[in-house]
Parts: sequence; structure tokens; C-alpha cells
Amino acid sequence: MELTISIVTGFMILGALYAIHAKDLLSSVIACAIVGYSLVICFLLLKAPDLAIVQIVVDTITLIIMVAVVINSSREESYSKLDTQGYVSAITGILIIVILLYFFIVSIQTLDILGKSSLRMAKYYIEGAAQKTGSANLVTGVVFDFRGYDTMGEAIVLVTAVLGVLTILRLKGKK
Amino acid sequence: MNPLIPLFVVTPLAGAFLIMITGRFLKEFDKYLTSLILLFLVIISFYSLSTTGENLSIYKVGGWEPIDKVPIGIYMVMDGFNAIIVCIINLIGFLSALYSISYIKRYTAGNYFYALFCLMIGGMNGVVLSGDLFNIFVFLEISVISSYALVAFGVEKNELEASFKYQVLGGLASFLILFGIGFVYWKTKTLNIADIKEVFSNGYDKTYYLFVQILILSGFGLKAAIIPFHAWLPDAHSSAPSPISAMLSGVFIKAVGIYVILRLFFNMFVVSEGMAILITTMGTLSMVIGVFLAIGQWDIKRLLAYHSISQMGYVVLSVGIGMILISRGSKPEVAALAIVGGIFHLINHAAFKGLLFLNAGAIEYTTGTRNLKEMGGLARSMPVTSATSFIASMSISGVPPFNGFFSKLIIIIAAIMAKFYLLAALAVVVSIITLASFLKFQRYAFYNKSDTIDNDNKKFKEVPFPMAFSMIVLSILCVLLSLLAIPDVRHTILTPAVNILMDQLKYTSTIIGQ
Amino acid sequence: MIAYVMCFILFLVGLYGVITRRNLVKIAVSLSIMEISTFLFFALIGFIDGGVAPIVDPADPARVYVDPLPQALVLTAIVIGLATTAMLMTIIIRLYRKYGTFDIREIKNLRG
Amino acid sequence: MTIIVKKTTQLIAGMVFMYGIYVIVHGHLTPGGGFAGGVIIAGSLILVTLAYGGDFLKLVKEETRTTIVESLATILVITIAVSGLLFGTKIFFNNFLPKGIVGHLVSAGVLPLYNIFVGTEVAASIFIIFLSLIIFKEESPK
Repeated sequence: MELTISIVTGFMILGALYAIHAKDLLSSVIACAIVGYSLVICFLLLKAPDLAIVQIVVDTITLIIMVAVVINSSREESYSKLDTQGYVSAITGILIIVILLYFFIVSIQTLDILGKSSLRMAKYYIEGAAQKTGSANLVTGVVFDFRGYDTMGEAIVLVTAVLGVLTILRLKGKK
Repeated sequence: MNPLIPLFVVTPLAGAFLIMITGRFLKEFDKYLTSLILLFLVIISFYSLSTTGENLSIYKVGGWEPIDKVPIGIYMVMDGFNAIIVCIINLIGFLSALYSISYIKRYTAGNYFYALFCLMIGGMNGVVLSGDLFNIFVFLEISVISSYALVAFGVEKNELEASFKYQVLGGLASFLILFGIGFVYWKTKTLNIADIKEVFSNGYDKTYYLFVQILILSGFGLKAAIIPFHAWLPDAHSSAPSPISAMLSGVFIKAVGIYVILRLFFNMFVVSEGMAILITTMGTLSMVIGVFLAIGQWDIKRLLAYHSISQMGYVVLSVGIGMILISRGSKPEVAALAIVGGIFHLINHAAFKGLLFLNAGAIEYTTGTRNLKEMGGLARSMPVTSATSFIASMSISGVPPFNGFFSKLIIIIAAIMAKFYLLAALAVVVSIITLASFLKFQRYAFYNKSDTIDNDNKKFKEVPFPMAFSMIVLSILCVLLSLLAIPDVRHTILTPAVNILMDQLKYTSTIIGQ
Repeated sequence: MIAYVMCFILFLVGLYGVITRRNLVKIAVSLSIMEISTFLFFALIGFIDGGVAPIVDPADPARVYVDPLPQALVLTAIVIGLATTAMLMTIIIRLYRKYGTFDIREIKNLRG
Repeated sequence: MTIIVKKTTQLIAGMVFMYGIYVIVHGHLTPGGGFAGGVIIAGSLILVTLAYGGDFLKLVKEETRTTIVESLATILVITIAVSGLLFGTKIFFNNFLPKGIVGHLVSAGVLPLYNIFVGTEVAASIFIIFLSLIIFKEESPK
């Protein structure tokens, strides 16, 4: 199980590296979408069908939006040699990454390993949740009933984004 | 169960949607609705502040009672500390909304502005009143996304660039926070802040704990623009429309940044000396570097934005001193004094920085420029703006008898009593440099009369009444807030806030117990 | 543990992209990758060996379910991620129409 | 697009739309729910728009109507949330309707209603984001 997930994640890492180094922006965007589709496989392996459905559709829509932005542009990342600032930021980036990775590996040693997770809050969501919320799908029960307040917030985030998009796309800001 | 608590979130959000639906049919409705909603929120927030005191009231959303002392629903919590923050948010919000009635006439699509404004207020109230880690993230996103859109409201080149920078760094911060939340959940299997503390009190791994703290500190530090994470602030705060700058600088970085850091580091994590020293260092750096970056600015709003970094540094510094003392377990009364100074300065900063940004907006509204070199001699044509900005400038530079003096004094006294002489000296020096910087602002904007501009001065008029009213109220507030320095007043308002932070067990035991 | 480490490496790849790339679309793509890794991280936390998807079957009460809470959180976070991506892409298309380029170095205020 | 694409899209989009409605309505019984279904519905609308091209629709009018639809849907969500406060014992977000039998289509109190409202809201929001991005035509600098 863990091995399968790791292999899929490895492919995701390769896709991500390609996405951030590709010269053509369209291939970069598509590679990013492929990373998202691989996430769907991971979700299915991890027994999360709700997430798989949402992720596959949301990823498609993200891809459509990104392609709509990129398709009518020059598409080439204007490649120029790394200048001093580029070197500095690359070195800083790699340094931060190495430190964080080391730190991460040390700090997760005492935590639950994959698949041996215990429950505290969610125990009460599973025990008799069908009776508490009346919903057979526990995720829907959690999303709309136990944490319905979060879901209201989330719906509002989406509306805020729509409002933001409409605001930013006005042609004239000042009269 | 305090039934008032959800009103703080639901009212502005419902108002935003009413504005969105009716905005196209009823033209003048949106501005008055926004002001009315905020007036209502101001009233109930001051009512809550007066009734809360030392109490801690909880609202269980959905009515899910805890089972075996494990909270299973989302809790909204109101205590002495966040009651103060809610008051600041809604008061500054109300005055900014009044100010926008005249100011925003120059922009198109006013109904979008008011809808986003209400969403931002609702999001901030949600963040501050939440007792649940993931809920904080969701409401943070509401307020942050609406602020992205509001920063770009002018849709000119500068605004769009500032908004892009803000969105990239804000997105980075959001994912760091989300990763941190996942990390916390991995260990504790719960999301309620009090319950997380309960689980951590049964023991934890040191490295893990440090890593979580660093993830969360860097995430919320990016939102609060503490130095090294300050890069987005000057652009974003100076590009937004002025009432929004006042909201962002006066309230936003406190509500979603400093407040959450304080809440999580005092009431969720156990205060440790290493993190306390790190936070103090970041605060000191913000204080010093922010003011030096501010000196060279000629754009009024950029100058004010850099001063925001510097003044937030004071707050973080003094709270950090308090944390160091708490972690050492020595001198609890000095630690309390340091935290009082921090919270006091936070309140004061909301008043005077909000006022300064409104002044800058008034100057820009009248003269059409933000460059200090191009203005001058405005004192005669704009008496209200001139007088109020004088009060605010003196207040931010710590001149008695205005409020900034007392909070800085408390911070410096606390630093001296805690034997951090260097930090106290730095605080004094930074205060003097701030004074110099604001004298420059006063001189160039209001008094320096150059011949070329003098002839045009006739056409400059004082700003309309709603804008002047907001500025006058805030300047009165700047003077009145110094009353908080009186021990009795301080004891009724600030001490409950400090107690809830200082007392490591009260927050958890009260919430778990109810 | 290896799955978690791989997941964190994916996060760091995204972080590296945000730090080093000089192209607006590439930065958005990097943020998107960070987002994806965070979702994967939450899903990994909630997994339990031998668990089934959290759909209650009244006929079989003795089943072990995976943790539904992280899944609910990811469901919320996915939609929030969509919202932020949409905002970012809107700004990018607006900047492109103003400047005719995606390169940060040619856009005045973003150089730093 | 060619006539083949248009005709095929007509057939497929209807089915995708129906599937979205199915996912929303059965959200409390099977995987999926308001979000998944809403995004699927938006996907079917986007499919039609892509096949027929942006100019086929008179888009400017459509945009305003969608804003109102999603605002109404969100305000209905809030209304249900607050009506818990009125019907129930002063609790915001209370599931105040009878729960029914687990596994039946009409069960789980207000959850199906939430699913429907959130589905409408998500579909409208995503469609409007898409529409406003393709409507936006500002002249690029020469």
C-alpha cells in the first residue's frame, strides 16, 4: 500500500519538476494537471471516493481556466541565462528545501505511521454517526452537519472569488 | 451558550449577499446598508466587551455537545482578549464604511466594493471568534481573498502588480498554515484549540513541536508581515483605496496575523523559551528595519505602510518579552505588564494608523497626488485633515499626552524591568526616528509653502462631511484611548485579556469543562 | 514513513518553484503543486489499514472506516484552492494584457 | 467547431448535467455531494460553451443572472442555517428536520437541502468565473 502510494507520488514529483522547468507554458500547465489527476489515483487508493470525484472535476476546470489564460499568449517562457539574482534565489531555495526536509524527517519519527492512525475527534463521528445525522455518507455528514459552519464558509469563499474575479476584470477602475 | 456570537459573522455575510442581489436595482442602498450593519456590529461588540470581563463564553455551532470531554463540533469562543479585537475591527470598519460613502464615488462598481467590504469584515470576525483551527483557516481565506480583490480595486498597473505579489505570498502562507494544521491533526487527531492543548499536555516530541510551531509562525507571520516576511505589505497597503488601506493596516494584519499568533502560541502551544526568543528577535527586527525603510519614502501611503511594519514590531517585541519571562517562570507581574503594553499598543495602532491612512486618502482625494514633494501648504485649505493628522502623527511618534506615548512607555518600562536594556534603548531610538519621519510628513504636506503650489491652493477644498466625520471621531479616539493607561480603567478592560493569555490552564479547562 | 516524505518533497518542489521561477504562470503552477501535495498529506493522515470508504452500510456494522474528518477538510480545501487559483489566473490574464509578457523581470514593481 | 462536435456535445452535455443532478440528490447516500455535483453541472455548461464558442451566447446578460442565482443560493444556505436558530433550540446550523431512515432518499434532515443549495451555488460560481474569463477582451498593447 505504502509502496504503491510512494510510486505514484514519485511520478507526481517528476511531473511537478517537469511542470516548473518546461519551456512551453502550455506543457507546463498540462503537466500540472497531470499531477492533479495522479492525485485522484492516490485518493482512490486511500479510500476517499468523494475526494476523487471532486478532485477530478475541479482539476479539469482548473486546467480549462489555465489553458484559457495561456493559449492566446506567446507561450514561450522567455528563456535567458540565470542572472545573479537567479543564482541567489536558486541557492536560497535549495538551502531552505534541504533544511526543511531534514527537519521534517527528524520530526515525524514519533508520529503514527501510515495506516496505523488512531482516532479522537472522528471516533464520535463514526460511532453512531448514521443515527446522529441520518446520512449514510459519513463525509457528507461531517461536511454538512458536524462541520457545517466550515462548509458555509467555503461556499462563501467561492462567492468571494467570483466577486473578486468580476471586480478585477472591470475595464475601468476610476470614473 | 452566548447567542450574540454568531451574529458577528452572519450579519455582515448576509448583508454582502443582499448587496449583491439588490445592487443593480437599488443604487444608493448598498452604502447605507453597510454602514447600518457595521453600526449594529459596533453596538453589539461594545455590549459584549462590557459584559464579558473575565468570563469566557462559548457558542457550539450545530449544538453538538462534547462526548467524553472531547469537543466534536465547531466552537466559537468569546473572551476578554478577542472581545477587544472584535471591537476594534467593527469600529474601524464602521468609520471606514462612512468614509467610503464619499471616497468610493470616484470608482466604478460601488456595489462590489461594499459587498467585498462586508465579506472582509465577516471573515475577520469569524477568524477572531473561532475556537477551531481549521475554521480559522476557512474564515482567513474569506477575508484574505476579499482583500486581494480590494487591493486591486483600482485595476491600474500598480494595483494589479501589488495584488499579484500579495496573492502569491498570501497563497504561500495559506499552504504553510494548511500544512501546519495537517501536522497538528496528525499528532492530536483533534482540531479544537483547547483540546489540542489538552493532548499536548500529555507529552510530545520536541523536534516535532518545534517544526509545527515554525510552520504556523511562518504562515501567520506572512499574513502579519513581520520582517523577514514583509515584502508584500508596502505595495499592497499603498495601492488599495484609502479606506481599505486603513482597514488593512489598522485591523487586518492584527486580526488575521498578530491575534492568531498570540492565541495559538499562548493558548494552544506551551510557551517555550526558544520560540519566545525567536519571536522577540523578529519583533525587534521589524521595529528597527521598518522605520529605516520608512525614512526614505516620499509616497505618503508607502511611508505609512512601512511604519505599520515598525509599529507591529513594537507589539510583537513586547509580547515576546512577556513570553520569555513566562517561559523562564520568573517575574509574572513584569510579563503581564509587557503583554498589557503589547495589547494596548495594538489598540492604539488601530486608531492612529487608521486615521493616518484616512488622512492620506483625504489628501489624495483633494490634490490627486500621493507624492510628498508635490504637495504643501494644505494646512489652510484643509483644516480638519491637517488637525487630525497632526494628532495622529504625534500619537504614533509617542508624544504625550496622546495614546501612543502611554503604550510605548509601558513597553519600555516592561523591557527595563525585565532587564532587556538594549531593547528598551532601541524602542526609544525608533520612536525618535518615527517622530522625525512624521515631522517631515507634516512639514511637506501641510506647511511647506512653495510658490508654485500656492497659487493653486485656492481650488483645494476640505473633504466632504462623511470623510471629515470619520477622521474627527478617530482623532478623538486617539486622545481618549490614553485613558486606558489609568490603572482602574486598564484593570477592567486590558487585564482580562492578559489573564486569558497568561493563564496557561484557564482557556483549556473552561472550554473542556463546559 | 516514505509516503509522507515523498509527499513533503512534492510540497518542497512547489516551494522551490515559487522561490526561483520568474514567470507568472509558472508561479501559479508551483502554488498549485503545493496545494496538491497538501491535499495528499491530509488524505494520508486519515488512512487506516483495512478501512473502507466512509459510507455506512447498515447491514454490516462491524466495518472499519477510514477517518472521515481529513476527507471533509480536504473537500473544503479543494474548493478554496479552486477559488484562489481562479483569482490568481484572473490577475495574471489582466497583467498579461497590460504588459504583453508573463516575465516578472519586465514588470515594473515585481522585480524584487 | 464542426457540426460533429456540436451534435455530440448536445448529447453528452445533457447526460453530464443529469449525472450532476444525480450526484447532488444522492449526496447523503453515495460518494459525492453538493460540491462534486455542482462542479459536474458547471462542467457540462462549460462543455457546451466551449463547443459552440463564446459568441454564440449573448454572454453579458447571462453573467448578471448567474450572479443573482448564486447569491440567492448562498443566501438560502444561510437562511437554512439561521432557521435552525428559529426552529431548533436557538442553535445556529441545527439539523432540525426529522432524520428518517438511514439509506433512504428522503432522510438526513436538512442535509439534502444543503446539498442542493451548495450544488446550485458551486455550479453558478464556477460557470461565472469561466464566463467572465472568456468575455474579458481587452486590447493587448501593440
